[in-house]
Amino acid sequence: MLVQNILNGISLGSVYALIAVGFALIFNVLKFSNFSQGGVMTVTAYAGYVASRYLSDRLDSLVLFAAVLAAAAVSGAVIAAAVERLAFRRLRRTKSEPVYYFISSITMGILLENLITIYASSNFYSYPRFFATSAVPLFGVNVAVTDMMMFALSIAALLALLFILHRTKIGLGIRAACFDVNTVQLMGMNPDFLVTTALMISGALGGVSGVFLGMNYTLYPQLGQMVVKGFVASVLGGLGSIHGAVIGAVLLGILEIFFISWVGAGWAPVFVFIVMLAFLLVRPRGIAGIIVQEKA
Amino acid sequence: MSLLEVRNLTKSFGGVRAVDDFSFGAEQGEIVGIIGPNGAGKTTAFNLITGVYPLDRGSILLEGKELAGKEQFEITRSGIGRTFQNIRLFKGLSVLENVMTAADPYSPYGLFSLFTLGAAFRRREREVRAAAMEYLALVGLEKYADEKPSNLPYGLQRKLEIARALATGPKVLLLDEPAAGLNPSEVREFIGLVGELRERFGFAVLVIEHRMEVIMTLCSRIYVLNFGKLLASGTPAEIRANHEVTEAYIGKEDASCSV
Amino acid sequence: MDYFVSTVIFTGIALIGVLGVYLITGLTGLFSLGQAAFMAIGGYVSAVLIRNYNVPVVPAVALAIVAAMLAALLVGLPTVRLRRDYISLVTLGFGEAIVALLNNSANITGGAMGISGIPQLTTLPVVLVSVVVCLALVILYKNSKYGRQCLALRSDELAAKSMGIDVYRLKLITFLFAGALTGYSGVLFGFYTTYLEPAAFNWIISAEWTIIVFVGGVNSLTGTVLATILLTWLPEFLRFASEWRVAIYCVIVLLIVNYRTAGIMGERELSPKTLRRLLGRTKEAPR
Amino acid sequence: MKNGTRKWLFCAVLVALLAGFVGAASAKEILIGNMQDISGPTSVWGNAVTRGAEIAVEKINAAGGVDGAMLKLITMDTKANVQEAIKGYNSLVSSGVVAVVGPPVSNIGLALGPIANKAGVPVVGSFIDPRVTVGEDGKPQAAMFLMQPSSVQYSEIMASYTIDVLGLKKIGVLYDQSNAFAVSLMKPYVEYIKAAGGEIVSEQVYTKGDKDFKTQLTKIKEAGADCLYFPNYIQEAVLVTNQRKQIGFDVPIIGGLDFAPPFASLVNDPEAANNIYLANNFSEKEPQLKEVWDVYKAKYGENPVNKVFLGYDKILLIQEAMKLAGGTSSEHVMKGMPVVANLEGTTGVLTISPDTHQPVGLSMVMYKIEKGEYVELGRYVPEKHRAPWSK
Repeated sequence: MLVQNILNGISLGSVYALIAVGFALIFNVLKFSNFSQGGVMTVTAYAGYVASRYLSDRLDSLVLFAAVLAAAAVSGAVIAAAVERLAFRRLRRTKSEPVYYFISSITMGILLENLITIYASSNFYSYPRFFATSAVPLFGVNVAVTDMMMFALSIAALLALLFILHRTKIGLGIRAACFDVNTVQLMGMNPDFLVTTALMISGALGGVSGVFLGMNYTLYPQLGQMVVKGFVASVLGGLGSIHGAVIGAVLLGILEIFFISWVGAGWAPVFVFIVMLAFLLVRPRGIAGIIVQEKA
Repeated sequence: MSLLEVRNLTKSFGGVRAVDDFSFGAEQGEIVGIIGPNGAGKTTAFNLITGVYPLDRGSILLEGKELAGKEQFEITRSGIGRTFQNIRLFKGLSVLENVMTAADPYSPYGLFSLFTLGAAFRRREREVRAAAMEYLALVGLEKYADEKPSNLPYGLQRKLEIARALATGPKVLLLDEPAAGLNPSEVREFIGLVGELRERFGFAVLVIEHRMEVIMTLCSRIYVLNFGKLLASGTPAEIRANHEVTEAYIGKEDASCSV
Repeated sequence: MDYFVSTVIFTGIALIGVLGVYLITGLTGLFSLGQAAFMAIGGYVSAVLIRNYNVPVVPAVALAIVAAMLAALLVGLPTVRLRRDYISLVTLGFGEAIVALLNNSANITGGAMGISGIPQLTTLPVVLVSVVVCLALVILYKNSKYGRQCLALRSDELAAKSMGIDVYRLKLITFLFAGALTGYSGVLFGFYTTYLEPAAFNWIISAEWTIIVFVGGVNSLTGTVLATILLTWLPEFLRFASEWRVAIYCVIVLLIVNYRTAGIMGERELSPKTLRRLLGRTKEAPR
Repeated sequence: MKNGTRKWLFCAVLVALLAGFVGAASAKEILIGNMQDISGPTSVWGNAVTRGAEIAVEKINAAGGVDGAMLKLITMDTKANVQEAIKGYNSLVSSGVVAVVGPPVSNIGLALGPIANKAGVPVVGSFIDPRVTVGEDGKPQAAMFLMQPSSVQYSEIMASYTIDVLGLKKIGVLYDQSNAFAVSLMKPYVEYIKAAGGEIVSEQVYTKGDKDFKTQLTKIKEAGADCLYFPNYIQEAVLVTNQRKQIGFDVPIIGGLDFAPPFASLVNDPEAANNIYLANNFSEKEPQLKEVWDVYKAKYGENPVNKVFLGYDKILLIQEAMKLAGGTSSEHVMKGMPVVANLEGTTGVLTISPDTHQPVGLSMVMYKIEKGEYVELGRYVPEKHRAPWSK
């Protein structure tokens, strides 16, 4: 039971992690929590579904799966770029406070969710099965194949992201933008380009998580409301910290599963809230956040 | 006993000693200058005195009472007012309201009096408004009372910061580079203003400034900081004659050129 | 006519709730994603007291408001010292916890199936009087030392502390006042719909209220009131658009937030002075 | 923005305001309201009910309407939200509808009850919570009518089938504690099972938004349940079915209406979508469906789901009530509804009880899902539901 709980927690946490990493990335650059990510995830989940429908006659299961992931990631990047153009670009031009981005992004998320409701909701959809077996025994308990894939891919996506951040020029720019988006101009980089790229990366991550959510939980327009969990995880992890977000997500997943097991799902949100509050009081900067000392 | 006595002020940020064992004092009615190259720890010293950062070590005595360890707002209410190096006015409020806000913490009325439009509330609002107008008049801003601070020119914003600090009722007034960005005639006007205010309120003034004109005219005592440490202290004449001080300044300029 | 009246009543109820958000977000610059939870507390406490314990209306309403304030104290005490970004997280978690609590106490609250059969006590005059009173209280608050200090803390917390403002206490007082207002709007809501269910009080409602405050104008109370009226009536006019309704609503909000960042009213208030300025056209509105 | 522009904007808003209040019904039409979730979380059902109702209206109008007047459907979005529903209902009343087709969401029915009783415009819905149609005083809510088995009737059908037909006595229950639909289907089921000598070996809950039920399923498995009762929405039904297989828990699932098509195709795994029992409102093979089925398929190019037929029957009920009361006003519908008897609908033979405003003796069609295929087991109604006056 204990092993099963931990494994279940990790699998749930890895879903949260992909969302939380997107939050952390954007928080670094624009200093707000990007709630439009939920809408992006929903749209990409449907985009991945369309791709799977179109490709299922032509491709084999694993190749098909890779192709669907790629399609969703690309569509996620494109939508995120569009979101940047429509909801954030002008706010950056007018140097607005982060709260406006927050409002703009929440509204954008609701808009995307509703567009999907309009175009796709008269039916239920679900992804084709990509893998023949659905669960394998591990440490004496059953582990779902999709859960393992999800965990592996979360790790892979995270490593890819860390590579981009630390080994490429655009990554350097994103890290430099932690202090001020406009300082990257000094490095000969266009801030528009930088912000768009950061959003596209997070959109692509959203695409991958969208497909996973869709595979695991079927497709429905409110799929993206899971974004709240990603938000919680990213704050617990320390605002703007990428690896903190992952740790926060996995911890949140394990915490939820344990409380469901101990006190039941009904009381779990109450206990999660209490633990969260206690944690923030002890460590207000989150797991891996840095203390930002305000200068007078 | 001095009005303000600061002993062994020490603060490190991640291994760097920003302020290192700095002791100084100020008497009633005295104007004390703190100078030093950029990064010498002058503003940090102000932030430590006003409680923005907690001290690593040291003590801050105002009229013999310990301030170290108190909350920022408590320190202000005990009688330490300040201005900021980078002007920090309240954007959402009018010029008058900016000053009123600094007097508000002393308003005794509560929510009950407010919601019942009680006499305490109405009287105090009138008083605060009148007092704030008076402070504005002192710095010559009364005709801008209803403007938003962001609409004022830079020099006037500096004056507004001073008016706002006055409204907190300080015994010691901390001015952090109050003349930065002012033109020569504004600087002369400013020097006159500080002198007048000192006469009128009798408080001690600590001033950080790079404009030597300001320091040398106003201050009776000057402390020179370098790399967080006290380099020298004395009257303007003594400081002017001190070689170490001039070296510290020139040295800094050399360093900045070699980057 | 019923349609008109019910829309006016809902607008009034929403307005009182939004006033709470205005205090927290517009005036003080904090984000609460759990404000709807206070509404739930107000509604449920009054409904349960009246239905299950036969408490007379006035004490029931008073107790409901006190309960909402106690909840605000519970959330506020530990959070006012945290960084601003965390307040939205803690309030979000609090909102979820309250909904879970309501679902779990089925023998008192009816759980997910809700409480039905609450007496319909909210009428148009009740709502109108409530709105006027609440609005008056908030106007007084804004134009007193409290409001000034809140605005100061919103624009620069560090400088506010340096002006002797006890920001933690101030945040807590504002939080309590907002909790009371939102709680009261929940009371009115329950007494109008005669039915309460936990699902109606999720974070989306809190987010929508925050959006209203921003559409109205950063710290303009007039703007908040206007935006509440506009944005609660807008969906009614968009009914012809059927399933496109919410989408169009979002687009309008996006346009306002992006192209008129200061909101409808910016920082201006409707006062005799601004009215004169507007009518006399003595001065172009500053951009 | 210049002041001039502002004035124009103001005028535009005013015009829009006025336009909102204009728009009355023309003479030769009978307006029927339709309140459904068009943009919220249950919009899938809302759209299905609306399409079904539209098909019924078109059919009636093609046959000459009611008393020579054409029916016209006005659809209002409820956003699955009580507040929106109240505004929508009042708006429909203002525009002069004589009856309202209600949504398949009980919460809205509960909130509408008192308001509809006062306004006197009846609501015919598929809110399965019995409190919608019967008030706390035990008297029927004057303006509220149900047209499918109530949650009590439905869960008793399922409970009776579990224990009386399948002979399963050790039952595990898993339901969404935050969902009124699920809770209302759980309580009467548990009561029936206990009264009939069965045992609830484990009762587990989850809340809205939860996606991982393996922990709860494992507990039920460990409690030694020989079947799982799971009355929930389709998405969760898919998740539970898949996760049941993942943890190797292979007892039968006794499910709600939501296991009806397209459920099995969503699971997409014949190994997982197996050994599941459910009751649907109708059988796809039943002849009375064919006409609607064909019209729907021709119009939308897909197979109709059960909510389409609910929508269709709601219009039939309103028409029948008008016929019985001999008029087309809302008073006539109110008068006619409680006396509807033996009306051949698509979902069965409808007889409304004047005491409960709920249908009486409505049977359900039992199904078993085997390897992803629906196998029909015939109509079923427990002994205690049979009313003497129904067929």
